[in-house]
Amino acid sequence: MLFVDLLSQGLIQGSIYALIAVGLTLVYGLLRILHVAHAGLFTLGGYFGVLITNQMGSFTLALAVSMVSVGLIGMAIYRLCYQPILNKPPFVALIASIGLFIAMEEIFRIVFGPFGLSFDNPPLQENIAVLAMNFKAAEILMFFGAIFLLGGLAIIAGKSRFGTAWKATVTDPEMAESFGIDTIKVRYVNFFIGSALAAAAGVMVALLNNLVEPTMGSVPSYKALAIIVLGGLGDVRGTLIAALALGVIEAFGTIYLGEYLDRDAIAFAFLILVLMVRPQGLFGKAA
Amino acid sequence: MFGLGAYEITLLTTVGIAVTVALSLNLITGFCGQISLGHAAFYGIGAYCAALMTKAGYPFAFAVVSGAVLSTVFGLIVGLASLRVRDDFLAITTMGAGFLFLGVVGQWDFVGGEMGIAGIPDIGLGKTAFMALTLLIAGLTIIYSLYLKRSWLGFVFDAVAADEDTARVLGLNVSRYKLVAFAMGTALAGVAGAFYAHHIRFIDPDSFGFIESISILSMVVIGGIGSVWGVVFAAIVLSLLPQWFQFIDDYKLLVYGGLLFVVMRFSPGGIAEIAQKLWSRFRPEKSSKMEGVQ
Amino acid sequence: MLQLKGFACGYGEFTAVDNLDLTVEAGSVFALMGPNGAGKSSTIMSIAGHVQVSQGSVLFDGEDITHLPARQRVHMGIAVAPEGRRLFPDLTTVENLTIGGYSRPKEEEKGNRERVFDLFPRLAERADQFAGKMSGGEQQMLAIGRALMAKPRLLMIDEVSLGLMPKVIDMCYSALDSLRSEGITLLFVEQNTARALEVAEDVCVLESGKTVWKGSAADAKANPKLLDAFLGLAETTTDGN
Amino acid sequence: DTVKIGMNVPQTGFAAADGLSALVGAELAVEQANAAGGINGKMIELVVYDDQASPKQSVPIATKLIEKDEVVAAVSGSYSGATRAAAGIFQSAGVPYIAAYAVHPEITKSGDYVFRTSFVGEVQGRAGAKLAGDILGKKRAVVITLKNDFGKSLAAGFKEKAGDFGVDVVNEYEYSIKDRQFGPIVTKVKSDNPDVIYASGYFFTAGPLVSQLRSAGITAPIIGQEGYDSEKFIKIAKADAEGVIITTSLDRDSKSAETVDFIKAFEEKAGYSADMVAASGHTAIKVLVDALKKAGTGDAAALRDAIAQTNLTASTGTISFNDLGEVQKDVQVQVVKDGAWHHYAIISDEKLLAPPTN
Amino acid sequence: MARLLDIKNVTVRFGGVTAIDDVTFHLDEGELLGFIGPNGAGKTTMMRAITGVVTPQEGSIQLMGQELIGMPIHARIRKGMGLSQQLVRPLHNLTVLDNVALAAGYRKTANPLAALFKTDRRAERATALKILDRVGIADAANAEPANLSLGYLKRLEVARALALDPNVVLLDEPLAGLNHAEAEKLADTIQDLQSDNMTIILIEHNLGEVMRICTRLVVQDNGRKIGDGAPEVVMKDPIVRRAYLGEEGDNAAA
Ligand SMILES: Nc1ncnc2c1ncn2[C@@H]1O[C@H](COP(=O)(O)OP(=O)(O)OP(=O)(O)O)[C@@H](O)[C@H]1O
Ligand SMILES: Nc1ncnc2c1ncn2[C@@H]1O[C@H](COP(=O)(O)OP(=O)(O)OP(=O)(O)O)[C@@H](O)[C@H]1O
Ligand SMILES: [Mg+2]
Ligand SMILES: [Mg+2]
Repeated sequence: MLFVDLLSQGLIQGSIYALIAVGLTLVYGLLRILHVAHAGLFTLGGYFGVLITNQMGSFTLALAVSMVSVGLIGMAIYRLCYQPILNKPPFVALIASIGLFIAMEEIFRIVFGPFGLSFDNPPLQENIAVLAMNFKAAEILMFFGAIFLLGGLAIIAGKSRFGTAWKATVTDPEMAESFGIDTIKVRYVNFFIGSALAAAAGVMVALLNNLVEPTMGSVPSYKALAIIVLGGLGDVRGTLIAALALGVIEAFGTIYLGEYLDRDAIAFAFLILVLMVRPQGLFGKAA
Repeated sequence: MFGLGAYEITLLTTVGIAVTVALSLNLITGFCGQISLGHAAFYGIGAYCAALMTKAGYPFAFAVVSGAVLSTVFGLIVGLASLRVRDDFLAITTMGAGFLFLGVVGQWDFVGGEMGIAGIPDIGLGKTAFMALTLLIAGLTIIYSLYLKRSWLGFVFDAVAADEDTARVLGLNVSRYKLVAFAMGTALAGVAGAFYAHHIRFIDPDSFGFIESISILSMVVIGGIGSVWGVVFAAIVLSLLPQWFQFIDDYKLLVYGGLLFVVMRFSPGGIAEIAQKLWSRFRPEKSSKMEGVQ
Repeated sequence: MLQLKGFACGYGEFTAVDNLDLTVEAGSVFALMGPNGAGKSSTIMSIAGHVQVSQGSVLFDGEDITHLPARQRVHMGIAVAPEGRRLFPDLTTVENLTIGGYSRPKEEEKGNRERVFDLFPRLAERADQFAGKMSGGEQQMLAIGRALMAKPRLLMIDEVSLGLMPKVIDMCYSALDSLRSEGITLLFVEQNTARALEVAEDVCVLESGKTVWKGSAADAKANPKLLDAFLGLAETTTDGN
Repeated sequence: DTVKIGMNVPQTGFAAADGLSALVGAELAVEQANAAGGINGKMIELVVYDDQASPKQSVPIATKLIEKDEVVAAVSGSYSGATRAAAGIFQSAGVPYIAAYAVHPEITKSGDYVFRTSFVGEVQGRAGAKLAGDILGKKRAVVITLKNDFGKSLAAGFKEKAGDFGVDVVNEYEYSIKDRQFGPIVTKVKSDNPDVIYASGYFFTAGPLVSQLRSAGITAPIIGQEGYDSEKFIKIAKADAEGVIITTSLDRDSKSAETVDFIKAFEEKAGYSADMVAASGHTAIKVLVDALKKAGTGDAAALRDAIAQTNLTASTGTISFNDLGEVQKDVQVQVVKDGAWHHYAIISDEKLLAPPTN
Repeated sequence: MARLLDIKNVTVRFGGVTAIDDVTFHLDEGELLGFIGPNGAGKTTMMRAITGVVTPQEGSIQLMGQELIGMPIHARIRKGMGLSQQLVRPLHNLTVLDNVALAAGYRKTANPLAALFKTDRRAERATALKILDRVGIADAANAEPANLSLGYLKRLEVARALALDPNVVLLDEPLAGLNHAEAEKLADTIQDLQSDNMTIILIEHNLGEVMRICTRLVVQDNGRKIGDGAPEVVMKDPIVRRAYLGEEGDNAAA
């Protein structure tokens, strides 16, 4: 029973990771940028979710507005920050992104205050019993929402013509243009979807914790990187599975290895082990 | 001495350590092209090892050497990982190594766990001499880096950084060269860590976390990856920045983050690139001799 | 169909091709020739919209496309098989072809692909292989096939026979022949001078970015000095095989 | 001509929330002291630097406060690492230094110029044990420990004395300050079936933790500490916060004029209600001001002695120091009732609460 | 003539594709061996198996009697091999000259410690310049590879291979992308190398030059060896002609 409980807890944590990481994997897949500031968008999504819910009283509306507006901000970040440095060595975008992330966290602190915000009346708090286990409605929504969204995305990326165009844009944008692919549009769409998913994750995490803080993105900023690498970098399906796997590993790890290593160290120990066996990640193509 | 107050001496010591550790990463990432997001761990290993040594009564020199050696041992282990994974995979692997370091040190009572190590002895040189020693080490590191760039070892590093597969086909033992880069870089980081521990005289795992790794990497990238003077300059500026910015207290980190972003956005080659541009503007007739970025 | 007027292109400060005037008639075959570094590839990539035009204009069907984004040129009917192939290495053969036909309606895709497979049966055998893992010659076939998927009216091929074996070169040229009979205009670069002169109607010879000779293929063949000095063909025009 | 008091405090970065409270508390104390005539007629000036809670920053700051600003004494509004590193500098310069709320045991061991106006973790942990065993009468405890100096020392104190009060620690779990999701721990705790939970943390970790424990159906009482001590905790955990009991230094229902005044004045100045950190910042300055009034500003050694002699009622209770410079005061026990902190009990067992002396 | 390279029963499979199927041939000292065959026949794969980029599933590859399989790439190169790759891979952060000079300095780069104590590059650069001149691209010595046209880059590949001062050079389509005169000149250079006592394997589709300069041919098709011998003889073989030239029937003349 404990086993099943831990497994389900791990999967819930994993679905949070998945929602955050998949946007990152989209961005990485397309631009080869380790987009750390993605975690800043995640936090921003959380803030929007809490503020709008508290103002307007509708969580659904808040979720929608947060996803759309953060999606647009993500597009702006691409246009203003990344597009001009796409052809530079990867470190450049990485450091720019980290700088942006630090600045975002500070802006959140200055604008929204250092203590964080909570929902006045957090929705979806009902307990739902599944097979003698108790879950919050929010957790269930989170889990199935993530599976549904990401599963769909994986299918689109894998099978559709747009998915192929997306992959072509990844490897050689110039040639992709030559065959009529609007690579700028592909990138905008990509940033929009990725950032909107991050915002959704932010809203859901804000709800699960009933708290958004300026530093809410600091763990996702690096954990999500680990997940996309584990998943094989740029592979949606791989990211989904890696995220869930990591959630489960952490769940069991905290209980059975907690005495020796902390949660992050457990996650990264797992990551390193996997990479030593499969240097291209779980689902990466062999180099 | 030299009319420096204790405050200036403290800052100069900080600068000396920052220059050393930034150049140590520059050897690995700048020269040899192996990105590391966990460099602070090696800095930390040097610091912990040296602190334990002097606390146990060993002389400082011995502590520095053992810090460097221990750091190198772990550097070689991570170097071995670099033979297996590349590029962004390597970046994240090294980041993971950094978190493993934190996890282990934080859990290990022998090294103080989360409490860290306090009461690291004064090595008895006095602040001024300690500063001078730190600056001497930094100076030697600069000279060594400059020399390395000119040597055939640096030449091979260039090739490995550009394209490992091609380097192999040119008969270069890429694995061994990468390990050498990791060994040299982590040894120097260990030395810098030993000095850090005896400068601040209190260390805890947080001092060597992801943020520290990132700020070291920022020095390298902002300076201009692979350049020596650019990195030195960036290390000086970035390590002093928090103190200079005291007057804008609340906006300090905002400005810092913004600065990282703006430099990368508008001068991706870092300070070295800016300097090179200025140089060629003022000396248009001569081809610029400044070392620069590719 | 295609016209370059006072055309110059280059990379930043550097001018790769200067003051080039050239007209490709609809339905004709035009060969761009010249030694290494002459600027042939630059010209092609510039017409495709990837190398910056610094002077003059590019007209297609009388329309000025000098500053048109590359993406829109394919819709006008220009497709390119560039130097170095520039395939999408982690896409499969079929996926590469899909991208080639991205500007066409989806329904056409299957039929067009079959045509390419008829032309290069080897590609059908390698349908699900990643392009990056294919042999040099297979990649060249795929590059040409990919361009054909766009159903272009002007097809530009840089170094048609590069890395192809004689048998495939023959196939390729006979394919080009049949394309021409379908009314497709061809602009290509070819190092195999003899071959090029055999197929082309008009020729332009570049060297170091300058136009050194322009005219019909027949005139070129009859001009031993030209052949010798710029096209590296000694008086006897042996056919490479 | 002013009397300068230095302060290092995290204004940016991850610890900025506590830094803000501590700073506003300290500023309030300075304003109040100045309004009351300053130090023998001289106004007090607070010289503040942002240390980002990092030892690397606090060392040059300490040097600067001592050498450039020539402060007569200084206060730390920062966390342990930064405070511990700075303490050594103040000690060797012979400038008195008071830690407002940093818990690291080594801080006061830097020397005789270094004091602390808050409990060391162990002391509060012991109070927690008494609360669990003696006051609540519970037998089976699970300890959930925040994995940093604060949580670790609390847990150590709790476990040290738990047996004395008949409490059996059946299991201990650790989490990191970055965690907000405790699913696995909660699951395991549930299967441990304890009758009391001793969980260390700050309001931002404790809020979600308590909430998740409750929604898993765990009803055992939860004991927290001063890290919980903020309105924010209740805002986060909402109804789940009800009944949570903590050990702290601030009594919301206190009749003491000092405390009542402080709570009111702080809310006016800050725009949000006082928390433990704010009260600690306030207290540290008050202690300093009191000593300065007695000893004057001329002589550091005299000032140090005056601090050591402190016997003063502040917002966090009656303060006096032992030989090591550790505070001796009662522990307040507060409970969440009807969405607010209220008095629950007071623990004033001097032997149990004796701070370390070496 | 001494046996230099001995390739026995080599098989290379990539997943379901058998790129080389049980191929055996050898290379004698001083030979200029033309290695030809249709596209996708497995020629490049054979080059990679010899240099160690791919590992054959079966078979043995011996250089001067020493087994190469299992040996890392760089070690094989240092046994006296030079490789010019079909797809050009210049080192983009070095000038053309330094690309070649680095190869020419192979003695200085044998181990890192030795490399650390040497700084002088003049001799290697002089050698490099000579080699660049030999392949006809000395005018681009100070250029950055990113700015070069394909024809130049192909010759840079060859120059780098030669700079290693090898006993055996493996040239994978060095003439592709060169025009007639340029190809002929480079082919002459390759022939000169042979007279300088270098042993050469040349992969080429430019049959005219192959027939002109090669002393022996090995023909591979679909991973199998289908011909081995004197060029004129091999090219008369109807199987070879059919596979390679696409001629029907056996009566076509060479
Ligand atoms: N990306 C680039 N940046 C700068 N200069 C370039 C670039 N590409 C080519 N060049 C230069 O432009 C000139 C023309 O090159 P181009 O590739 O067009 O020649 P080409 O005629 O196609 O030669 P080849 O037969 O070797 O392919 C050359 O001098 C070359 O060095
Ligand atoms: N890494 C790989 N994975 C899968 N298949 C491969 C791989 N490398 C080569 N192949 C296949 O093996 C066959 C032989 O390829 P190879 O590159 O050796 O041919 P080649 O003889 O050099 O041809 P070309 O003359 O066209 O260059 C080809 O069909 C190719 O698709
Ligand atoms: Mg070209
Ligand atoms: Mg080949």
